[in-house]
Amino acid sequence: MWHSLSRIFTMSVLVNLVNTATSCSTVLWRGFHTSPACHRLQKLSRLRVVDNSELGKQAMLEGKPPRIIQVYNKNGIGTTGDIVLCAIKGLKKKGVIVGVKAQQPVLLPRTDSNNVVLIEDNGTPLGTRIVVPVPSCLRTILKKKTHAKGADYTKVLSIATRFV
Amino acid sequence: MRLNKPTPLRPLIHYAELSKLVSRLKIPVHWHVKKLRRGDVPGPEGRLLKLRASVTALFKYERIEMDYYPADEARGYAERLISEAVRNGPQCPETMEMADWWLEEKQLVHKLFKVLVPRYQNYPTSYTNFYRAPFWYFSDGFQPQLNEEYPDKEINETIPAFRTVSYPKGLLELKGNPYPPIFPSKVTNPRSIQNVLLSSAKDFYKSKEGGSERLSNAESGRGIEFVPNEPKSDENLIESSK
Amino acid sequence: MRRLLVHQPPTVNCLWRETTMAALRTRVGCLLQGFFSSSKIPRSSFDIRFDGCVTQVRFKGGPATPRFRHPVWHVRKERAHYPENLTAENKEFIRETISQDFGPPIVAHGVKTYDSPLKNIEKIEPVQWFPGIRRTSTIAKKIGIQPLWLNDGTRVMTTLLQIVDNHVIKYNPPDQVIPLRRRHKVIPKKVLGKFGALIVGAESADPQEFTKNYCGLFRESGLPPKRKLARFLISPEAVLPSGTPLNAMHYRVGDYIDATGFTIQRGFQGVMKRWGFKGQPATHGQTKTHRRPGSIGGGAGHRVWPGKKMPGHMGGRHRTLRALKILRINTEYNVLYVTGQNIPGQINSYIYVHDSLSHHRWVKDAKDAWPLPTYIPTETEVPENLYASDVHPFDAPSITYEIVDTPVVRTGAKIAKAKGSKK
Amino acid sequence: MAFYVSRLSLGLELRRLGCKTMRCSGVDCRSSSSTSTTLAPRSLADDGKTDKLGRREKKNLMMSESVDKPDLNLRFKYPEMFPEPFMIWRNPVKEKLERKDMLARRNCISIPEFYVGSVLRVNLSNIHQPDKVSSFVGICIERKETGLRASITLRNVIDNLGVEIKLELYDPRLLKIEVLRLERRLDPHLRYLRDAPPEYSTFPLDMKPDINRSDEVPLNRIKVKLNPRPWTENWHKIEYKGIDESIDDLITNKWKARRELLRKPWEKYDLMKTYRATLPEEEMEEILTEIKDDVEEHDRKHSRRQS
Amino acid sequence: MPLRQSFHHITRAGRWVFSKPKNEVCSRNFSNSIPVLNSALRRSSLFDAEKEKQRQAVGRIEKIEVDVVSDFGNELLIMNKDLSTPYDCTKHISKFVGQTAVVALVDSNQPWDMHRPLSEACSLQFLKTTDKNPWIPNNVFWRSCSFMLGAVVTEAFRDDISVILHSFPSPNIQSGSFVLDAYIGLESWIPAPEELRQLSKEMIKLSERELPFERLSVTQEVAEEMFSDNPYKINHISKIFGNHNEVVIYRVGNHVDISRGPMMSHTGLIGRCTIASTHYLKEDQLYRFQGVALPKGHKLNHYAYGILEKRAMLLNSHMIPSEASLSYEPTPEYATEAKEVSN
Repeated sequence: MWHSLSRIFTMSVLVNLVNTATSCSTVLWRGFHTSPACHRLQKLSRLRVVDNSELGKQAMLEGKPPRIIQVYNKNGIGTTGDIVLCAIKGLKKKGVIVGVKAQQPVLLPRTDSNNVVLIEDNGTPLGTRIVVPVPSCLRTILKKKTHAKGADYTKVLSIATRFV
Repeated sequence: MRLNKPTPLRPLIHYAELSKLVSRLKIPVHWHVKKLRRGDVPGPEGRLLKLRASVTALFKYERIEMDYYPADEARGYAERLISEAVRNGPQCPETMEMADWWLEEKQLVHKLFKVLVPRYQNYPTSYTNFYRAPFWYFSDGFQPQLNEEYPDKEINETIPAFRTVSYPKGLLELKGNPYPPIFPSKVTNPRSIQNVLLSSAKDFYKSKEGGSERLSNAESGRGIEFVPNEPKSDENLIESSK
Repeated sequence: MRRLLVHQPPTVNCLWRETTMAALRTRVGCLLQGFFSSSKIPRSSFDIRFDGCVTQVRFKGGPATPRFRHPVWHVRKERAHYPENLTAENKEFIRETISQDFGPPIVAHGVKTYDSPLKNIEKIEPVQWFPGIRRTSTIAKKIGIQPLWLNDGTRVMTTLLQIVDNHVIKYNPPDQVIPLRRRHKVIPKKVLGKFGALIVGAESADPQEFTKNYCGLFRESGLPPKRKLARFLISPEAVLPSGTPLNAMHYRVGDYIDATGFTIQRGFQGVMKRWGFKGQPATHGQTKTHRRPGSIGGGAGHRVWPGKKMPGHMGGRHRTLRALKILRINTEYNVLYVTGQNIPGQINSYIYVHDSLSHHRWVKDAKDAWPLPTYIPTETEVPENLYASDVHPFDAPSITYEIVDTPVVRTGAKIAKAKGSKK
Repeated sequence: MAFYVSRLSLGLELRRLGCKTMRCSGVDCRSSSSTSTTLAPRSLADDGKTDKLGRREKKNLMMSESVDKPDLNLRFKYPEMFPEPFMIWRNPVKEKLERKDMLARRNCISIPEFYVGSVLRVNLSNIHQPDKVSSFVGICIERKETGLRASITLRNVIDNLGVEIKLELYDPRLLKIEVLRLERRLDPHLRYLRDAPPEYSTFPLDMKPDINRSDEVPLNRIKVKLNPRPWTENWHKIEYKGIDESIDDLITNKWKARRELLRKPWEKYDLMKTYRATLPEEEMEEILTEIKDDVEEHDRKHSRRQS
Repeated sequence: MPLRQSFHHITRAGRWVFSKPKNEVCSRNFSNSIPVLNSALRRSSLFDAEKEKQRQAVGRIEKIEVDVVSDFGNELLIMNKDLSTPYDCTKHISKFVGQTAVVALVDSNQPWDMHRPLSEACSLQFLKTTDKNPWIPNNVFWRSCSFMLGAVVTEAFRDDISVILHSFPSPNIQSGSFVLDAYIGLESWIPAPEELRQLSKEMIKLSERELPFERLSVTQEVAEEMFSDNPYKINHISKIFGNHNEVVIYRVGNHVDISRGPMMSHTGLIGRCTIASTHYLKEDQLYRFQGVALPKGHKLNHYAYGILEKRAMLLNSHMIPSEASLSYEPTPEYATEAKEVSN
């Protein structure tokens, strides 16, 4: 099963393709299956790193976005505010999902890409800034997930630039 | 509740289509759509083509007898076509297009706008009548068509014998047609005995003595019992789950 | 294909009889013709003329569906409708007489209730609550589903149950109550003889619609015949005199109810739809087994155990949904707004509304007791809409949130609490 | 049902289709709703038009003409006031009560006139940001459902990320709805903006209201150029008026051939399908007369408050 | 003819299919050898004797032409003078007409009993209650109901209660009930609902026997002999004979009574019948029995019929004997001539 690529990744591939073979529509048809959108964030789903960490930027530029290898919740499907374990450039890094493509309940934002912010195991973000808006419900969710002796996920909120 | 009804499925639309204006039909419209098959054209297109033949025949002959359920469906389309024509007139291009498509013969379009529209201009009721008709049998002169796939005559005689009796028939007609009516006109006779009795009772109770007697009689409560077979206990009643 | 044999007397002189019989005779002829023509027997030898006619009427029938059959002693409700050839004035006169007999209903069926013309209605006295007392239930109509918002902004879907023109028809004391379905359900002994049966009717109708026998059921109560009747088991202490109207104020906002309805007919369904089985894979060598149940047993028993979930007719059964909270009551239209959008039954079908018997929700204390035996109207006017305390009324201003310090939370964070909408 | 013997003594037993079927649940309740939608008990008691059995007198054709009809164009302004036309789910009492609730909510906040394609700013109270009013600006790409469930979807591109929010119009968390640009588009929904370049759905968060106060709402005939595939939906299957023809370059020949097969040219001739999907004009007028006075009063009240 | 016999045997079951022998007028074979048990049987046997006598008096059979007029066309029948009845004419047309016709109309102006022999060439019409103008058949029906009520009342009471019928007034449908006055030797009898229901039941039973109404026109002596035990009738007979020079008597089953007529064809034409109430008329010391009925084929829902029943419970003050005798002469039934036939 091939899962579809995230918007940014697809764009980068397609832009290259368009540049090489202009005005030839048949080229755009790819040989592998792309379902329209992966609305379930599960193992092996690809994510888009939206912080400014070196690791994340490098991975996205190389066209090797991180994949989920574990979702830390009961049902194994990630949504906004879930902590996931990602495989990125041969490393295992944890991340916080800060935007999903799937349908959302009323008043919760839905984004065009599945966004993740990379963090260390203790909750410290790898980057210093999140370049896209994040949903405001993260405040409540991450506070709830933070325990006194565990990781402090609320640090992610402090590097956010804009809440929706 | 009737049990053989189809299961209600959630419709695809969740809101009324407001951009179109239609007049209310004066016939009962069923919520579910009867599927009809046409051999050569599959799907809803074949359904419409099949109904188109019926609607054209109805406009041409003004009274037709056919299978009950297709006739029931065709009735709705005929009503809608007439109500569109009455509503918009021949100047409206969409209505004209509809009439063009639904009526396969050109002269019927003229008939719709020149004959039927004036006829139904201020009609308070529906434009068609629909009745149940008896089944078709061989004895009524009905000959089923031979099936060309099976040139063997014997098969052709046995198969339709079962098929022809199994579907109910309906009679569909445009109101105001030139034929004699199917039922004698239902004029209630005010001189018939029940009407005479009731109207005299009315006069009696309207008069003073009747009104007063009525009250006194109700109080005395003597006379006939109107309740036969009243059950003794509540066992006759519909059970509740508690 | 079902076959129905109809025996008719032979020759008749009347015109219409004759034509009918002729048609029947020829029908038999043609059927036999069709039947025998496939064999090699010459047709002339089977050219039968019938004197005593036996005809077959064949029709296409669907699969047999379970049906509730009334017992033989059940009062017939529907009457045959035939042309009575009455003039319009006489029909009007009959209608007037009906309204004189029963008093005019205030509004046509559905919305407002029929106003009893009786003078000497027994006055209802309030009854003291005690543990285990049961009061009457009501008949409602499921009229639709709509959302309500709570004060903290969450949306709950509610079902609208309209209590349609309910009146008490009759009371049968405990010794006269005959349990129904004795064969299928064992009635516990503690229930037998403990509860009386109160018969409640909903939606007054024209007596001309029903049979005389059915109208006779309502004679003692002085009410017009009702479209729907139901029997509810109540404690003898909570008895109501016949003719008592029941309305939405029988319940209070915040109470919990059970709703019983007749589930939607779905016809013959497979195990996936009927029981929620998973089915089987679409590929990987499956042959014609994608939606089938799989194994239905085996092992030492070599039998199929009773109660095995199998394909069959789905829907069309009485089912109860328990512990539904009343969030709002519209007193003008007698509508209860009840949590849940899965109350059994189609929209516009009848629902029985009981006080909840759910273990956590039944009334355990006198101070929580509902009005017994029913709501007794007082002088004070009841507002049109009654809301439960946690429901946000539509005419209230929008919800805003404010920070409330909560020292209990370990992280020391502050949580939000809804402001506003508190009148 | 009575059986008749035909006068011509043909032995035909013809059964008249009576109106008895009207009562069973599967039959159009529209024709009966003319009596039952006007169920206001108080007004009924006042005007005295009911007879003693509570039946409402049928209005004459002449009578109804003399009563001034409401402006039918208002129906586009309040689309959620019109119930879903699926007849077995309808109940006149429920629709009436729902409209009452909607009007009560409209009394509290102003829900202005807008269409799919208009740009809105909504202010809402957010439980995650208490003591603050969060606001969102975006183009309305979809307007769904009717009654109290009516919802809209707003879309905007913020920091190069497309963000959408679904709102319920009668949600009490909404504080204010402001129309920044009032216009209509060619299609009933604009979900294809998700697969279009971001400039089609980018609006500054501090956008100023820009409404020309003319009588007619302008129709924006812009054609959107889509990104190359993959898409969130198969936009080529249905002919959207608002999608540019360049979509043909984005799909393969095989898809083009299949698109031809998917067309349903007969659908517009299906008169009964149209009828089942719409409400009859008479019923629209009834609803509009019912809500007209309240709605006008609310409009006046909110405009006064703004000025 | 064994086959034909068995055929008859089978077809007995159908009520409308074949006529039963008891329906035939000529098949009544009341033997004189049966001892006279009560006055009713005595009257009946006298009726038989008188009828046989009149039959013998006809003599040579002559033929008359009868033109039967109907909606479906005219038909010319050759019938026997003074023997053939309109009922016999229906046998040449249709069984259905014979079963449903209430009364015949001779020469478009004179109502004629179905079982009364035709005396001269005439045109004939058969009237039903479902006609366009059912005034004649309705009144005939109403009168016949009163007559049948007399038969029922005579039979219904215990043996120790002597029932003496007084009379019944001319039919008045507008009054809401058909009426019979009788002396039953009781003064304070208020019938219980069950008793009234029993009377209604007897009416229905009588109706189901489908007995014909037989008519005879007799002299004063014969009539007085018949009603020798009924002082009221003796009084009436003399007055009637003084005015009309004949006394018309009718018989249903064993019940014989005076009436001007005409009556309906047979008792089976009653579809629905209720005896609603009895009222004691103090001045006359009579009981007035009242009922309401509908002919077969006229259907009415129970509620509408209930209205009629309730009205029939009230005292019908139409021609109470003591009041009527002041203004009408002599007996009520003879007093009012039939109003214009073509009303």
